[in-house]
Amino acid sequence: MRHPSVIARRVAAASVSLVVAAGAAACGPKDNDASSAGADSKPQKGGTLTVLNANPQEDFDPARLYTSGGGNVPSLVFRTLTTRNRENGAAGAQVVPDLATDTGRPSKNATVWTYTLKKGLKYEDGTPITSADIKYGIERSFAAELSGGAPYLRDWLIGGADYQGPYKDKKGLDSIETPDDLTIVFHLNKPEGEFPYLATQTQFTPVPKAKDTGTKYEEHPVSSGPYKVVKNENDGERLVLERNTHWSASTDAERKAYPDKIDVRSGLDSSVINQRLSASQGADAAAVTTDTNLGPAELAKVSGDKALAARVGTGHFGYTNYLAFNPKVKPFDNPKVRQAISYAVDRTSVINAAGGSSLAEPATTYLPDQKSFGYTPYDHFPAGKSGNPAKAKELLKEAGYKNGLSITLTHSNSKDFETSPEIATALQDALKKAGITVKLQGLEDNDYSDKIHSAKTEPGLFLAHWGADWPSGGPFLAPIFDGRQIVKDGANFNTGFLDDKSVNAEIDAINKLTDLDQAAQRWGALDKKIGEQALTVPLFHPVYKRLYGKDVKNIVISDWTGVLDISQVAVK
Amino acid sequence: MSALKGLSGSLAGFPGFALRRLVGAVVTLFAISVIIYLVFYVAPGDVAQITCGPRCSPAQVHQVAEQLRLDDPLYVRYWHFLQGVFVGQDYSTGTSVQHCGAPCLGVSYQSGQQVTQLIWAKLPVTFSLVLGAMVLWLILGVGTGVLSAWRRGRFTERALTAVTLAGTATPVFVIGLVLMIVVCGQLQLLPFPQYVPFTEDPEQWAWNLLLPWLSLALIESAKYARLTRSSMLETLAEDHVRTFRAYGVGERSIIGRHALRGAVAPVIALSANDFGSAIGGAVLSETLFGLPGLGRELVHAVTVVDLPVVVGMVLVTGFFVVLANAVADVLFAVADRRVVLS
Amino acid sequence: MSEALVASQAPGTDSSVPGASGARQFWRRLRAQRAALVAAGVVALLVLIALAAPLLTAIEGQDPTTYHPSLVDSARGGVPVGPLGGIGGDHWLGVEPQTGRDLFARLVYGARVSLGVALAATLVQVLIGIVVGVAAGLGNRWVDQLLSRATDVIVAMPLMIMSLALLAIVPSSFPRPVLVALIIGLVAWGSIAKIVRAHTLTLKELDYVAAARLSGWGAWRVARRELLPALAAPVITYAALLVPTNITVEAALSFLGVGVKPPTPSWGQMLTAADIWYQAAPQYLLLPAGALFVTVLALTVLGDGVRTALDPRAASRLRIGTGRRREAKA
Amino acid sequence: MSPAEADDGVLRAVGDGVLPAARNGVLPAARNGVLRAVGDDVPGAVGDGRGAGGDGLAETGDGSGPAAPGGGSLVEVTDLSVAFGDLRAVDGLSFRLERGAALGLVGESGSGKSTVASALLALHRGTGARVGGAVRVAGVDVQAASDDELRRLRGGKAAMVFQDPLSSLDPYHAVGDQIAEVYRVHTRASRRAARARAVEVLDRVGIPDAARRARSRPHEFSGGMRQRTLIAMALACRPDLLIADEPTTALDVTVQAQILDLLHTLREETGMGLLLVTHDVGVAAESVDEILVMRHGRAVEHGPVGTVLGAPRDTYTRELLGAVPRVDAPRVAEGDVGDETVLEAVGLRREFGTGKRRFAAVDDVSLTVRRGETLGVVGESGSGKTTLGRMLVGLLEPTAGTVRHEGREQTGVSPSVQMVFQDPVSSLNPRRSVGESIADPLRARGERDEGRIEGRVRELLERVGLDPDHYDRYPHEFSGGQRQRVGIARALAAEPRAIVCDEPVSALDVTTQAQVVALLGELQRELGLALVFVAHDLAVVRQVSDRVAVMRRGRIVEYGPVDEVYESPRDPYTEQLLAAVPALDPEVAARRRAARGEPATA
Repeated sequence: MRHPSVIARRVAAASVSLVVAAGAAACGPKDNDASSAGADSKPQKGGTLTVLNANPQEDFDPARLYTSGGGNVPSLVFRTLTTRNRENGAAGAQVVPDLATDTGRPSKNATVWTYTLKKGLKYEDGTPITSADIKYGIERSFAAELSGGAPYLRDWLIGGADYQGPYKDKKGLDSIETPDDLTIVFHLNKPEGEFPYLATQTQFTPVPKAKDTGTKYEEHPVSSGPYKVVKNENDGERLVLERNTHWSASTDAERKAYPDKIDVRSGLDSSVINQRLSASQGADAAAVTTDTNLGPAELAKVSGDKALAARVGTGHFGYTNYLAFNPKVKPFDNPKVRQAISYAVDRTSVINAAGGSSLAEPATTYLPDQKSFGYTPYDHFPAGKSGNPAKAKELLKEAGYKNGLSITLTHSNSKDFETSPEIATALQDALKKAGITVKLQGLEDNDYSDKIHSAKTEPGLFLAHWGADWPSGGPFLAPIFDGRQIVKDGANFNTGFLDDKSVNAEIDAINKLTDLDQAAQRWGALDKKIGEQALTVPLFHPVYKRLYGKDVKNIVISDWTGVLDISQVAVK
Repeated sequence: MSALKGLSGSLAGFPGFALRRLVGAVVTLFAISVIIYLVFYVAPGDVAQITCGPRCSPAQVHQVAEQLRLDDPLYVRYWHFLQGVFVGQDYSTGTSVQHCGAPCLGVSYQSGQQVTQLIWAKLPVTFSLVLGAMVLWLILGVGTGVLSAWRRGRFTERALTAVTLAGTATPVFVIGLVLMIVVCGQLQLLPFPQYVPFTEDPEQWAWNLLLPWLSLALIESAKYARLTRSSMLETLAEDHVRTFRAYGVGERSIIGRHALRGAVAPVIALSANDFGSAIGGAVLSETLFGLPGLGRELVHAVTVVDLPVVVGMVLVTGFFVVLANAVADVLFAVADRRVVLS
Repeated sequence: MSEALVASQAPGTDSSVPGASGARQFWRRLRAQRAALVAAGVVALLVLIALAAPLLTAIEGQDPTTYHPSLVDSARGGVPVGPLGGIGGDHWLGVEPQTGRDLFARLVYGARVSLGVALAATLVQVLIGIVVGVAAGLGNRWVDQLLSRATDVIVAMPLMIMSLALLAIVPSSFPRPVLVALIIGLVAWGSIAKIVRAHTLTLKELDYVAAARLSGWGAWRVARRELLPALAAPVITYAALLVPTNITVEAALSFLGVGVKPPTPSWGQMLTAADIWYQAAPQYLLLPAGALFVTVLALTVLGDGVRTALDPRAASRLRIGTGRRREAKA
Repeated sequence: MSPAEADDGVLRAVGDGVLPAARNGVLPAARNGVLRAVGDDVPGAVGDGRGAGGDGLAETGDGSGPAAPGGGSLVEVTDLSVAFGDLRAVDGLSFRLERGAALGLVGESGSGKSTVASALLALHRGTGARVGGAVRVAGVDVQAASDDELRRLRGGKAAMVFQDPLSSLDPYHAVGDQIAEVYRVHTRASRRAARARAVEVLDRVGIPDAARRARSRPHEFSGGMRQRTLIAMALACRPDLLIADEPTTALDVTVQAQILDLLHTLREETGMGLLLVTHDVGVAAESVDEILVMRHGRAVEHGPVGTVLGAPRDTYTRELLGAVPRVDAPRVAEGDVGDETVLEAVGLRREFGTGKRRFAAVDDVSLTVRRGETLGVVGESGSGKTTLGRMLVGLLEPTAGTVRHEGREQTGVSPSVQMVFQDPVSSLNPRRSVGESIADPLRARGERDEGRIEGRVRELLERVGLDPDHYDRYPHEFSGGQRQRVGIARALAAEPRAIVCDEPVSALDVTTQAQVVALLGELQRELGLALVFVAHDLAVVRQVSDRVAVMRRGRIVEYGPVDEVYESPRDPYTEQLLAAVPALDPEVAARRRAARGEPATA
């Protein structure tokens, strides 16, 4: 997607949404045309892979990164206890062991998780990786200086809520035990069957205490992965990674590490990135991007060019764009009004505004339409392709708004094509047909984030989006619909203020399950049930379409991240 | 009488001038920093929340706020900033305490880096962009201006006027993008711009920046063409040109030696000024061409409410604007020695 | 802007420009310039188009905000269906990619915003510039110092920061085009203030101003009656050249994301959205770019014409003088 | 703008940094003033005598002048007419100038005299002016000459010296280079030879230390030195003819005398012909053999200088000569001087600039003016007389000292002391009708009755000799003299006890001058006004004043009854000033030139 303004682009990354931050994810295409691209010749080691990105790798400290599955570029340097499966499509949404020998051994009703490290793991300087280093790495992420990661460790580990990190609290976190150099045990305050997913995040990267330089660590983090940082300029704008000779492929089944060198150049305008990838000249022939989609304009051009179209990788990342209601604000306290709006939306024009049917798919469920999320199709308030204004009017009449209704839709002013004015305008146009007059309230991005995530200032109707911290219903539903996660004096994500005992109980029940397939099914069913309350109007799921250079081979796109995994890419 | 010889004449008042300008600059920069503190005080965006990350708990946000001293009253924070500027300040990286020597503009909330270091990293980029573009636009602009003053009233002049106006009328993000698509993408004459430090490879430095330079020059040269032309025409109407005509000096010599000389002072003054404002206004082109300069960094810092970086960057760009203005006046006085600095 | 630049860019004025008959002379001098006349015609036409936007779109049968999803190819990123971006009887200039909104309607409504913002911003600049410039020119040393410093601060403040400041202070319900005009006006009054100050300093030494003081009038009255009318010529001249600049600044603000917001169409915002469509839907870029170009060109030529008409020296620039006339005709 | 005005307004302009604006002519006043201010920094430059050198010329004199080929006159103008649009600036003029002779073209503004000078070098070519008749200069048919021939003529055979020496030199190049450039155009000499020639001629015109000063730029020279430089440029190519267009108008009287002496000497030594264009009959009398009086583009009288000045035949010539104020003629009408002191200055001092550039424009000046009395204040540029005038009316605050109106200390302006300004153009707001301007003091006094105001204004207009029906007209519709009358009417409207006249007639032609002076005298007698008459022109001051104060560098050097000061000056500076005033009688002029020359060569 095109973000013409740096502001918009940066804020999109920095603000609430999620994961997309910091060179996130990779996952496989459904219709896997991409894997065939590199099939004609076997991928070889060697060469330099160029990464052309819009967003600099500003945070390169494993404690500060907020990634889904360990990120794309960071995952070349940081190994974690577990990691995402580097396979195409749905298989890529599974969690697999990385530093550990398995994905974790639960006990005591999934409140205690034990991991054993593989033997012979080394840092870039040849020193061995120990379980204490992993513990230290996690502890640092609690330091205020190194904030930024996901909230789960704080919420799940016993004593996590009060721990202030190793700089202030030398004693450490008792709920992580390291009985020996290869074993690490986590004690959680409640059952969490999805702990193996969490262990893919960069906070589970080993950090040698002796090498820790606090906020300066990100300038040269110590590598445990196949590449080490040899250059980090301008706050992550230019990164050069070279082979870490102490990394051994025999301990790492996931990362292929074909290129000898990775050259990351970021801070580029998105249209320039796509121009360069399509021109595919010189070093750009061996270039990929991990954060820039094809924009609608470029898509129009690419779709007419077969050679170019063959160099597009398509993927899906668990992500939903939706309209959110605040039922405390009139008239959205009336379910009929919320339903009427659900009927009235025109998903076709919304999708066009978001870049067209190739870049967005209509959504009627809150959960992404992927198996790992336990996708259970439903459409409680069928609006068809372009809205059902008649039904909406009927409902409004029932709700007492015979002569139509006037409401305000709050959106962000940044041009992210997600919560941006373009989408809001499309909705405004559609709701007009149902006799609903929409007044647009565009806020500057920081203002927008402040307002929609504060229980005190949350507007009645606004555009929002949510993405997956890992491919499961848990991190998708719990923060938004778990009544115990309503935050009164801080960032609140339960924007519908839903505090339903049965929903809360079901969330607890699913968290106890360690069979992730079974859990997925139950998440899907819960989503369908919550959907009846019409607290959100799902609009669309984005589709990732990314160009890569003509010499790039071995394209792997998993459903976990939706973009090509650069640990698999070869340029020879 | 001899005190008036040569340069010393026009620069006779220089020490006093420099002192007054220096005091003025300090006052200006001081005022700018106060304004920015006030603006950020009222601006939306919870700094601690943004710095901490979206999913931080209120307790964590509070810790971050405490660590960044965000809970202090505004005047205390500003005083702290001033202390940094004049005596330096200490800051913690978590594992150790670092000293940021005066003039210390603080430490970035986001990256924990010293702002002065950030500025030193970005400055060469912006300088490269602006300086190169300036050379080009001076050549293009003054050349066009001379030509149209010479061929005044004829077709050449009208054609040149139209072309230069076309430059003025087009925003850089349109010219730049179209040029990039055509020249770099389709014709592949130039590489897509990326910043190569001059110290690393001067040739690549220039080669990579050529397109941004050209785009900026196309837009800016119009102004210079117009200024050169009108200054020259004005000089041509002056009495001393009449003198040389009355002494049989040819038109070519009058244009080249006398009229053009009259245009030098205003052109120099304008370019010094433009240099200052281009340093501050490079954000558009830096964004478009993906050059990691001051302007882009500033915009980013604004969006993430990274106050120390914003203050630092604005002070630096402001400093260049103020400096450039003073330099413009000095150069003007040097170029036009009838002028006295004050 | 440095003092030197103020000086070298300050348009010439002549205290001998006659007043009441000045308007008549002004028109006579303006009429003598063909290019300026054509430009004035173009500007008048543009203003007319902007004013008549609802009428024109009514004739076309379209409006600038209605989506036409059926006119764009959703699978191809929303590129308009049909040749030349969907140009036809229904949509005279085709439709906008992605949304299918009518481009003609957006272009003529965009003229309203672009011209309106530019003119309003110029007005703000001129008002602040005159107040500050005159006050600095007439005030004592301290007033002058204070105002000159304030001007320096404004000049040295980046556009972004000023925009942010205003966006922060002004509630979001405030009409955006007005806000954009204010932002431009409040950011860029520095140079006009400096020019006005320079003129004021010169003018206040003029004998007729001294004579007015001797008449017993207070400073305010002298400023209003004697100074302000004399400032009109330089201010109008400079302002005429500010308008086209402000149009491009509006576009730049849109590019930075602090300009006029959708669905309100403005040329700058159209340009910003359209630049990536340069290859897939060229008319989408060419229309606002062409409109902007014609407008800026016309306004600049007109501005030059106004300057020439107000500055008699420009008119006689190419004649050989035979010495400044020392003796007045008896 | 007369040299006199430069002193204060200008320096302020410099201080405020508007200065560069002057280049682009933000205002003509600033433009002149500023440049002057810079140049006048040269202390003592005004007074420096001319160098003794003459040796350089011995050789150059041989090669030029009479040796030129071809017989006939140096200049032959036959039935010349020049028209700009509808205006016929020159209309059927014919005259000749023989080799080595000197002709003065004399006339008031608008007489077409400068146009004739330009026509001799065809400077109107390509400007749209229509030129008829025949002009031959040094054997070249100027009308028919090709551009190349014309270029050879210009500077080579006939060289021109312009009125304003500062603006006539390129401010950006060293004076030596400028002369060398001209020399090379005509001689193909080497750069080095051209520079040597430049130094040579600069030395010849009396620039001290010419080799070094050749590297200076014009603004580093005083006004007199600049004019010498222009003359040097003219000499460079050894022309047969020197055309001098008002060469001394912008100069102080003492400097004027030096320049005229220089022209005289050069002409004697080189034998070149001189065509002198001037409005000042005295200047012509000092310098030429023959005079041609012009009016409305035609010749009204032509003859030897002694005859024309001594026994003019034409009525206009007589009128012109009659109007010229004489420095040796005592005051005609004595005023009725009362005893009461109307205006008094005690120890006035005014400083400008800060720091090192601080200087006192007026330094410890005390004077008194009584009812019905005229006090003349005379001085050269930079003497502080204008600053003094402005302090007297309260437009400028004195740094020290006090101004008293009828014995009471006064700060700021007061209706009882008014001012008449020098420049009739800039002293009236061009945007307001003259009636409005005159009504200002009435309204400011609180008069609200429109009928009474208009009645009073009409009365005043009539009183100063203007048609009361011109109430609604704008300044540009009036001539310079009429505007000055409007200015007087405005001053009178305030019912003042005293009027300070700051160079009230220096911008006017002599005939107009006489009328305005007469009007002021009448008004004074009628209303018992006290007048302070500030002027650089010694003759005018003598004509109007009861007492006179001579100023130099901010101080009064001599102060007393006018006849005493003029007839037996005690201060040497006063003496020097008086000696420099051009005399109308060529013989007297020659005597005085000799007298002036002696101390300089001695």
